[in-house]
Amino acid sequence: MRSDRLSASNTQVDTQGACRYALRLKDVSKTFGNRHAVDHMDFDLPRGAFLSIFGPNGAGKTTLLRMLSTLSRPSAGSIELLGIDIKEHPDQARRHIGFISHQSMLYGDLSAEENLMIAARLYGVVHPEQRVADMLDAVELSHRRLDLARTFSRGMTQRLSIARALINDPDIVFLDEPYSGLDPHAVEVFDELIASVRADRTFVMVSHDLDKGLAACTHALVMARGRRVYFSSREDLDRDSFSDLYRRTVGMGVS
Amino acid sequence: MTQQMKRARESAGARCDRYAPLILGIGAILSTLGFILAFTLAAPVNGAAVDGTELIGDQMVSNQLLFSQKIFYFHMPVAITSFVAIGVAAFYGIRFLMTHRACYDMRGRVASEIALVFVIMVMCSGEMWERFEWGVWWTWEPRLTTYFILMLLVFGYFILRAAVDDPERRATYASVFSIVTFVDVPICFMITRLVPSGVHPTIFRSDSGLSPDMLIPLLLAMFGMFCIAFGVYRLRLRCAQLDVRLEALKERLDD
Amino acid sequence: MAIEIQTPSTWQQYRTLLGKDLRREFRTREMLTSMGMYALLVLVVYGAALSQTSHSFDILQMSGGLLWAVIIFTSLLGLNRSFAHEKENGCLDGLLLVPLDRSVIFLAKATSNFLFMIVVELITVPLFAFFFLSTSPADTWPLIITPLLIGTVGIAGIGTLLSTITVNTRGKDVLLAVLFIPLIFPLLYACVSATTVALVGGDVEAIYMNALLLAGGYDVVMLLLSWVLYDFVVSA
Amino acid sequence: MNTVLEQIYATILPSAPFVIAAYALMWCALVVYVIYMTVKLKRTEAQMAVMEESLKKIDAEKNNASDRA
Repeated sequence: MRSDRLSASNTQVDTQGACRYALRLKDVSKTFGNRHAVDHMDFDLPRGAFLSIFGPNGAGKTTLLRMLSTLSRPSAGSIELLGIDIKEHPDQARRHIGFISHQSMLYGDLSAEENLMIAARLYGVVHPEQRVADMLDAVELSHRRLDLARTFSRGMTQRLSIARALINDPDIVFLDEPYSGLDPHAVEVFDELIASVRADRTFVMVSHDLDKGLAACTHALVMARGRRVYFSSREDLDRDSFSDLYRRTVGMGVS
Repeated sequence: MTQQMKRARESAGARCDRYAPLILGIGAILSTLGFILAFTLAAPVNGAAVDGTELIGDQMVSNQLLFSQKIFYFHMPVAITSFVAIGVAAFYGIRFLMTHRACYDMRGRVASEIALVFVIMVMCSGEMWERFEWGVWWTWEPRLTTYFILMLLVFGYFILRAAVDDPERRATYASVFSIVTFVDVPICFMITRLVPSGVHPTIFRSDSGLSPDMLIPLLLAMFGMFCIAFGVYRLRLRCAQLDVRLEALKERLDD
Repeated sequence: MAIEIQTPSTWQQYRTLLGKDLRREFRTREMLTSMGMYALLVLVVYGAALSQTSHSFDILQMSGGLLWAVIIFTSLLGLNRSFAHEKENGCLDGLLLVPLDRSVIFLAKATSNFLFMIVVELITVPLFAFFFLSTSPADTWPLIITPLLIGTVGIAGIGTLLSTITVNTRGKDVLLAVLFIPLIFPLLYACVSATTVALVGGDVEAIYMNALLLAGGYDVVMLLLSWVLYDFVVSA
Repeated sequence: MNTVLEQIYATILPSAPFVIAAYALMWCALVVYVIYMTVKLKRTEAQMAVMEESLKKIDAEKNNASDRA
């Protein structure tokens, strides 16, 4: 659906090297008092990868995701997103970010088209009407574009929230447990939609669903109590040792 | 935070804590001294004129000697100390917003606790003095209303802290509120004085014309109150730090 | 098709956010009806309170205070609701993800609250006069417009900051009142004094101007403070 | 005491209880706060004692576990 590179007017893409990595985390931690939500997290995620983050409840997955997507500030360490240091230039980083959460982030009392128009204008899309129409076609909701978002079914709301998240043509998309509350059919549609918008975007997904997460991902990260327990790309990840490691950390529900 | 910076901070804390009981002692001595002098050295304030003059001691006295004014010698210092405590709480609020470190939030909370105690003391003494001066339990007189509003604001501060669960969010909201309180109080102080309340003009009591012999007990009591406030603050802070260390131990013991 | 993105000016983002609030309000009219009804109900309570007074008792003297009591409590209701729908589907996070200066959200939300309150005041003030002011007020009564405006600006400003704080806390309506009323007391004190003088016809130059200057000062200080602190509050 | 002196000192006696009450209340407020602080401190110490116990228990277990090994 997206053929060539984003021609954003003032993105400074640093030297080719830095640009090779979508995410570079150095010693990132989020602590408050003696509570370490995320503890010295380091990893580099190449561009175009699909990272799945696993871990028991309270392991700090969502905190990490919120830090990567500039929703909350890390207490220490540095995060480089597409070559942009999040602490120095959060606004520049935000232009390349899309966020799909189990919450739809849509205004129930506004129509689908109005929701997308607002998002498009806020991001500064030059031809918002055209962009909104394209996005609605992509998620097959153009026939419902005048209906209020409140009247949509769970699957349709999820599709509209994908459209909203991709309105600014982001290079990196964060997914926060997108499958929660979706029936199997809606999950299927969701996967197919994500695959269609894959292009060379980077995805980072937090999910409780092991096989769904593993199926889609090119890199896997397991977290427990804020620390990185396992991180590797899909190729050198053998399934059984990973699943028993997963059972040991997540199965015990250690939090 | 590097090791020796941490140790420096710890030692500064330790040194303050070692002096805390000493300063508390000095404060107690100073304020009792001020208390005694207030009743012996300071001449009572002249009240309403009396028809006739009498020779008392070496002066010709021709008006009532107001005894109730003696409350002033503790009322004023306590009031100023409470305002200084609010200032300290706001200072730590700003420090927290800049650094997002839990230790500043704790200091802000303890400073607000001290402020609450001193505001209650101001209200009690002000109420008694005013009860005798005007013979009525409550009038919307500028001074009393200002301190009543200050008391409500500090109550609001603690109600707000109780209503938020997430520690970082609670700390941010509490810091912002203490800064707004610190700015709001002088405005309230000024507006209740300068705005003649519509129909009936306010009576201006200039009680700040102090003769030297009145000034000495006042200053003694003032410094005494400052020392007491600092001593109690350090003590309360050590209790709070003990609680935090206990929580950390408890967590480590759980797993 | 690559899309072209051009960083929008703050004014455009402000207009979009304000447009969102107003469009949402015209469609549901939820805020205006609830605030309007609430103001009417407070007037009914006043009716019960003031109707039994003997005729010698002149309501005009305290009309300023009564009017501002209605405005304060109605605005409390409005402020509470103003952020309710932002938090419903996590739309606030959606706004935080957009590359904009967070204080624009404050400005847009404060303006929309201000506009809703002005509309409710346009209904309540005439109704209040109609119900309670048997004796005709002094000829300087049109002057009450300025304290109403200055007061509503202050209420919208500091109210938006506090409602952002209380929207994700437990027991949020009570908490907003607990935090809001002590903070707004100076402004209330000055505006009531100005309104009473305008209605009762006291010495306008001295008291009225004095009170308005102080209320204006309060507004400027508090709006600046809210503008600066808003980024910390909304992204907490 | 002639009438003038009486008038001069007229306010002393009636105002005495209020002055005393003022200082007493202020002193009480401080004392109540100190009591509140000591109560909290005692509760913390009690929890500390509980912690030390459980720690001793764990060490005891570790020792006899290491003896058996």
